[in-house]
Amino acid sequence: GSSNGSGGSSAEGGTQAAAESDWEDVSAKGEMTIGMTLFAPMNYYDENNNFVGFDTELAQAVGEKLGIDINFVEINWDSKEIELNSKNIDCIWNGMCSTAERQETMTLSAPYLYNTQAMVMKADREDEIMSSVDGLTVTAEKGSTGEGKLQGTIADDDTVEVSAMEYFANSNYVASDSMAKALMEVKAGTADVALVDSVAAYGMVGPDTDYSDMVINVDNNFGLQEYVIGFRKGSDLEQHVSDAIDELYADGTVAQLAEKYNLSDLLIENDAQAATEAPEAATGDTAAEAATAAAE
Amino acid sequence: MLGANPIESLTSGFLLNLELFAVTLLLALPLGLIITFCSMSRFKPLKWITKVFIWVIRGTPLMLQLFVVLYAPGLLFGIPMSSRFTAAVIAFVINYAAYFSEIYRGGIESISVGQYEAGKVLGMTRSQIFFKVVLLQVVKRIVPPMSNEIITLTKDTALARVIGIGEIIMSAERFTKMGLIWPLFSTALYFLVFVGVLSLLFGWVEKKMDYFRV
Amino acid sequence: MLGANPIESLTSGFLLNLELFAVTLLLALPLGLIITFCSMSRFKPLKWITKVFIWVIRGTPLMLQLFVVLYAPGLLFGIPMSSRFTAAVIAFVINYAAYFSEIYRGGIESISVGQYEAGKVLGMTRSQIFFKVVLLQVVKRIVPPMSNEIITLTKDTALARVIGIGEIIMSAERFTKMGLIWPLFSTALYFLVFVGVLSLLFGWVEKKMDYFRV
Amino acid sequence: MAILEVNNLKKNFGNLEVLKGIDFSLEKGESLAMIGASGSGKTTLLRCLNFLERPTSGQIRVNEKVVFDGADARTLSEAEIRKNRLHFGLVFQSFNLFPQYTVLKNCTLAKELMAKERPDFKTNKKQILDEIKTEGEAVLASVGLQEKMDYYPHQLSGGQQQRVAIARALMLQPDILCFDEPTSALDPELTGEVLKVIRGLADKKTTMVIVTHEMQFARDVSDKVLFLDKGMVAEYGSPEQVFEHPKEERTRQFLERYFEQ
Amino acid sequence: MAILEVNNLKKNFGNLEVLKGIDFSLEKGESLAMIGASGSGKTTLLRCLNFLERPTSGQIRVNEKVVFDGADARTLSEAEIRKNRLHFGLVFQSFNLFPQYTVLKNCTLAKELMAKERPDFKTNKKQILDEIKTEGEAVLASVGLQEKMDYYPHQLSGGQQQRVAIARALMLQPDILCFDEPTSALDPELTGEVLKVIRGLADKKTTMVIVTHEMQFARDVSDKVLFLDKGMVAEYGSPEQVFEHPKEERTRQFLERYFEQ
Ligand SMILES: Nc1ncnc2c1ncn2[C@@H]1O[C@H](COP(=O)(O)OP(=O)(O)OP(=O)(O)O)[C@@H](O)[C@H]1O
Ligand SMILES: Nc1ncnc2c1ncn2[C@@H]1O[C@H](COP(=O)(O)OP(=O)(O)OP(=O)(O)O)[C@@H](O)[C@H]1O
Ligand SMILES: [Mg+2]
Ligand SMILES: [Mg+2]
Repeated sequence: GSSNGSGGSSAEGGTQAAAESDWEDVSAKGEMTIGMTLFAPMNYYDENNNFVGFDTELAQAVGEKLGIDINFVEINWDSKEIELNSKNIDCIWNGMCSTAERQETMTLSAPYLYNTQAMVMKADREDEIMSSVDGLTVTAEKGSTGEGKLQGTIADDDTVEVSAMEYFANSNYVASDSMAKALMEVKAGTADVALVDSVAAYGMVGPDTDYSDMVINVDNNFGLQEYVIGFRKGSDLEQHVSDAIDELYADGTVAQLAEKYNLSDLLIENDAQAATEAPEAATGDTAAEAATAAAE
Repeated sequence: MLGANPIESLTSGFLLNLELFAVTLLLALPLGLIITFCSMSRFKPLKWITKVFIWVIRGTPLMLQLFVVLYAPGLLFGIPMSSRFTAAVIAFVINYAAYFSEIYRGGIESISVGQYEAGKVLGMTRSQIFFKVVLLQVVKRIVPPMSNEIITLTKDTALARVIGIGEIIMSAERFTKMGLIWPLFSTALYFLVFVGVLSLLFGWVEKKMDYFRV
Repeated sequence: MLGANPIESLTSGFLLNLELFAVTLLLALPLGLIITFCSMSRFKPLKWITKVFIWVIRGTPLMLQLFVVLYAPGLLFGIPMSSRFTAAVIAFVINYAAYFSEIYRGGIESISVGQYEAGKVLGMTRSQIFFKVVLLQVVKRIVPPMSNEIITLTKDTALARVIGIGEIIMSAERFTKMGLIWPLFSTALYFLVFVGVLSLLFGWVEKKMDYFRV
Repeated sequence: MAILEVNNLKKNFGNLEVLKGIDFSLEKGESLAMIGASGSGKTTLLRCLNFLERPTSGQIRVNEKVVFDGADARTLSEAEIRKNRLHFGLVFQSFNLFPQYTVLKNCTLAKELMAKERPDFKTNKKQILDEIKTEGEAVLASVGLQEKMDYYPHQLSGGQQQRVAIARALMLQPDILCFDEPTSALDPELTGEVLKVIRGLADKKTTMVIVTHEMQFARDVSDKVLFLDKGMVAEYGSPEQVFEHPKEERTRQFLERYFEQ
Repeated sequence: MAILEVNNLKKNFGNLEVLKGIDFSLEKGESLAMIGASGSGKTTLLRCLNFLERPTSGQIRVNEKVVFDGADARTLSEAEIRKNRLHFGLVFQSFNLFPQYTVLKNCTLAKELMAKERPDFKTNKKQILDEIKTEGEAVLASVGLQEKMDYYPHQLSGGQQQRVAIARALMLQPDILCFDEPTSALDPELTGEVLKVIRGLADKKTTMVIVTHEMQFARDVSDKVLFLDKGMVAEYGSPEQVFEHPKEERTRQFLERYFEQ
């Protein structure tokens, strides 16, 4: 089903992709290509230069269940949709938030982790900035959830306590090339505050880094997002991956991984249980606190 | 901004490219001349500092220079860049002034010493010789390499996106995110048309100066 | 938290730049010559098609060409590029071959017709004239513009990051994400050193050919 | 027996008739001086003889053998032309030495390339190349340049360069050696040495066609003088005839301009 | 009364002594032909007179006024040099016309620039410029180029270009007009017209210093001949003296080379 309303060649590409079976392609090749960017704790290299991370290990476990190899490729995050459509990758699995737009343009898996938006700023200006952001410059990665929230292209849902668009209504917005650049902007002073994924932020800002003079503030609950896996629109691959994930939930692997990466509090239970448990977990306060706890 | 017509959005993105293009030219053309004079100076230290400066600028990617100009003031001195467009302009102007200066130098050095001497024996002053005799001949000589460089500048303006200038390719990528792919590829047309116009313009200038031979 | 040693990581990133640089040169140098012959062909349609091709390649940003090569096969024909390094190589080779071809053409056209005629009246064949008489003179003439272009290629390899080639600047950005800023700026040194080495090399080649004058 | 016969040779560039039917012949050992105003077609005629231009019509015979016939397709083929061209040698106004080769190599290159086509080249390679080298040295000595053998062209004066060009042409032992204003690109002081070499060739009975503006030299060195005017042979005869008793008014006018100073 | 007096003029380039103490003088209206082998220092001497090279020592006097004195700092200043330079005009071997200006503008440019410094320029602008233009036309007519006034240099033949260069130098009415091999860059056919113009100037008693390799011309046109040998005046006298009865052996040898052809 191509309800994405895109025109021209992309529509044809989409239709074509859906017409064939991605699963057949992938199983024939014996390999699934996952597009990602490097960031802790989802996909990164550890001290020993091993490629690890929650998403990394979960994807590898899925690969084992499906009997296929997993091929991770580092992509330009700006190009992820076109990477999918041009079949250079089979899915995006990299702590990607579910948004209305992505629901339109991709087939998404069930959500597996919660995420929140965090404000990152210089520690010595935290009080000043938290008291008012009027007239200040806020940055976010272009195309990110943070940008969507700031610009109102991602509508606020009922998990939102503070509307980012209203909160930053009197601030100047600038887009950054990447999340890393967003933090660099704050460090360099070209922006006063960055609005970024809290999960990623905790992976970047810490005592041993050049950002040790910066703090992550999650006092404002700008809403709760869900991490999902993105597939080509209409792809049958989603079903197979989701089935494998269900099994991994069932045998406890998912919980173990969440434990390992300190993400247990953000973990979304899988479909059957989620039906009853998710709404409870999804109250903003707990999730935001959980995010803080998870990273510390 | 979303929901805007892609053509409108691309066009307004390209206007940013053009603005960067124009401001860079306006400032780099004279700055390049100053750098040329420094690099040809008889005062050795100035000459060498200029040569090293040109070497560093020509030896590193413009992309990095953009990062340095935008971030270094804040990182090193705690004085952040006030605007990223300014940062882009500074990086582009420095980069292109270095390239232009080498072209100018080549042009000036290619003028035969006989032209200067002819001016001298006719009692002209140094500045009369430069402005009345040499300048136009230099201009004629540098038009071809300058047109190449200026056409490269057109395309390089797309690099400004790495510091978040919402130029045409960045504008196009917003549509890519919405699943609309053609805007990205159609940016090529904007560049082709503009480069085409520039080529015609430079061809016309070259023709204008065909009335004499150097 | 930090993984590999930044120096190691930058170095292995730069090896990718160098690989792309070397493969591009290896393929674009001969391809450029073929394009030159096409653009100088007496068969008009071939000549014009080649000219348009060169115009399009020179009129659009390399960044866009990278996107087109990587994505167009998958988008249009459903056959994705097998490797993004291959895609980068294809885009770079096409782009640089077009530029090289124009330099070659300039070099060939600058050889005086007298050299060909001298070969002819001495009973040489066309290929003898090309290889024994003209070639080295052309090489001598194109060394300066080619060195410029090749130095530009060095820096352009950094552009490959836009299609996710983990070259040095992309490697450096991994550290930026982990909160380590200096690697990004220190990439400049890699470029400066390599460009410095290239400049010395080309200087040496120019000197080697100083034994004769064209 | 005429070594060179040119019959009714015509050459047009587009609509411009440059040669309008040239007839002349040359005996073996004779040297012909060709004079005429700028644009009269002297260079074009030499270029036709050397197959650098294809005549529009007419015939060229060398040793009674037709080397060019506007009406015979065979003499027009690339391969035939390459062969027939070797009957002629040409020394250019602007020397056209090969800048990347030494003086000696400039002289031997063409002969070496030809030798490579000989069947016995592989086996006798060293001997053949040595012979060519010795020959090159000899011919350079004959123009007084044995000491400059290992120099590159740009290291020589114009006069020396032109003498190398003459040696290079002599190496292939052409039946007829052609010169197109061999001294006009030289400083006046340097023309003497080149003219001396050409005079030496004349003394050795080399068959030559010399286009020149040096009237005094033309008169001294040539056996025949051909005055070309607007693409036609206006006057042809011995130097005495042409210089002392020109039949045509236009020859007289032309010569006056040179001798008035 | 000597219009030009050169006393013990020396010029070194680093360790190379090019002029080793030149003495000569020239009367108003005389023309001096300077001859000598390549490298003997003729060009250097002319360039010293025109302040394109600064002599190492010695004196130059024009009309009894010292315009250069190696021992007097005043005559070495930039401003003085610019003023004194105007006593001399120089016609270069390679013309050095300004390619971007018409023939007329080439002649008038320098004078126009000087006129701008006159206090009355603003008020009488049009009249002054018209006068200069008329003057330019007249001087061009005097070299036979009134019809080429609006051409650009590259549209002219070499001989015509050199005549423009002469006209350009004449515009500033120098006391002494210098020529450095004015015809050596020209086709032989075109030298005549330039030599004719110079001869015309001699007839009009223009004071001139002419470096030339055209011995015949030097002999005909000059009142004095100076033979420069290795940076020294080897022979100086009337043309008859120098050409017919040279005192020095080296003069004889030098002349022989020219007249042997
Ligand atoms: N390739 C060409 N195409 C068109 N016209 C040509 C070409 N070559 C020569 N001509 C014309 O042919 C005529 C004769 O030229 P040519 O060079 O033979 O004269 P020339 O007698 O050698 O003159 P000069 O003494 O100046 O060398 C001239 O009008 C010239 O413009
Ligand atoms: N700028 C310079 N620096 C060093 N040496 C020079 C310079 N100009 C001339 N010379 C040397 O001075 C000597 C005289 O040169 P000059 O040009 O005056 O000779 P010339 O008599 O004009 O010769 P020609 O007849 O070849 O023009 C030569 O040995 C020359 O190499
Ligand atoms: Mg000719
Ligand atoms: Mg001289």
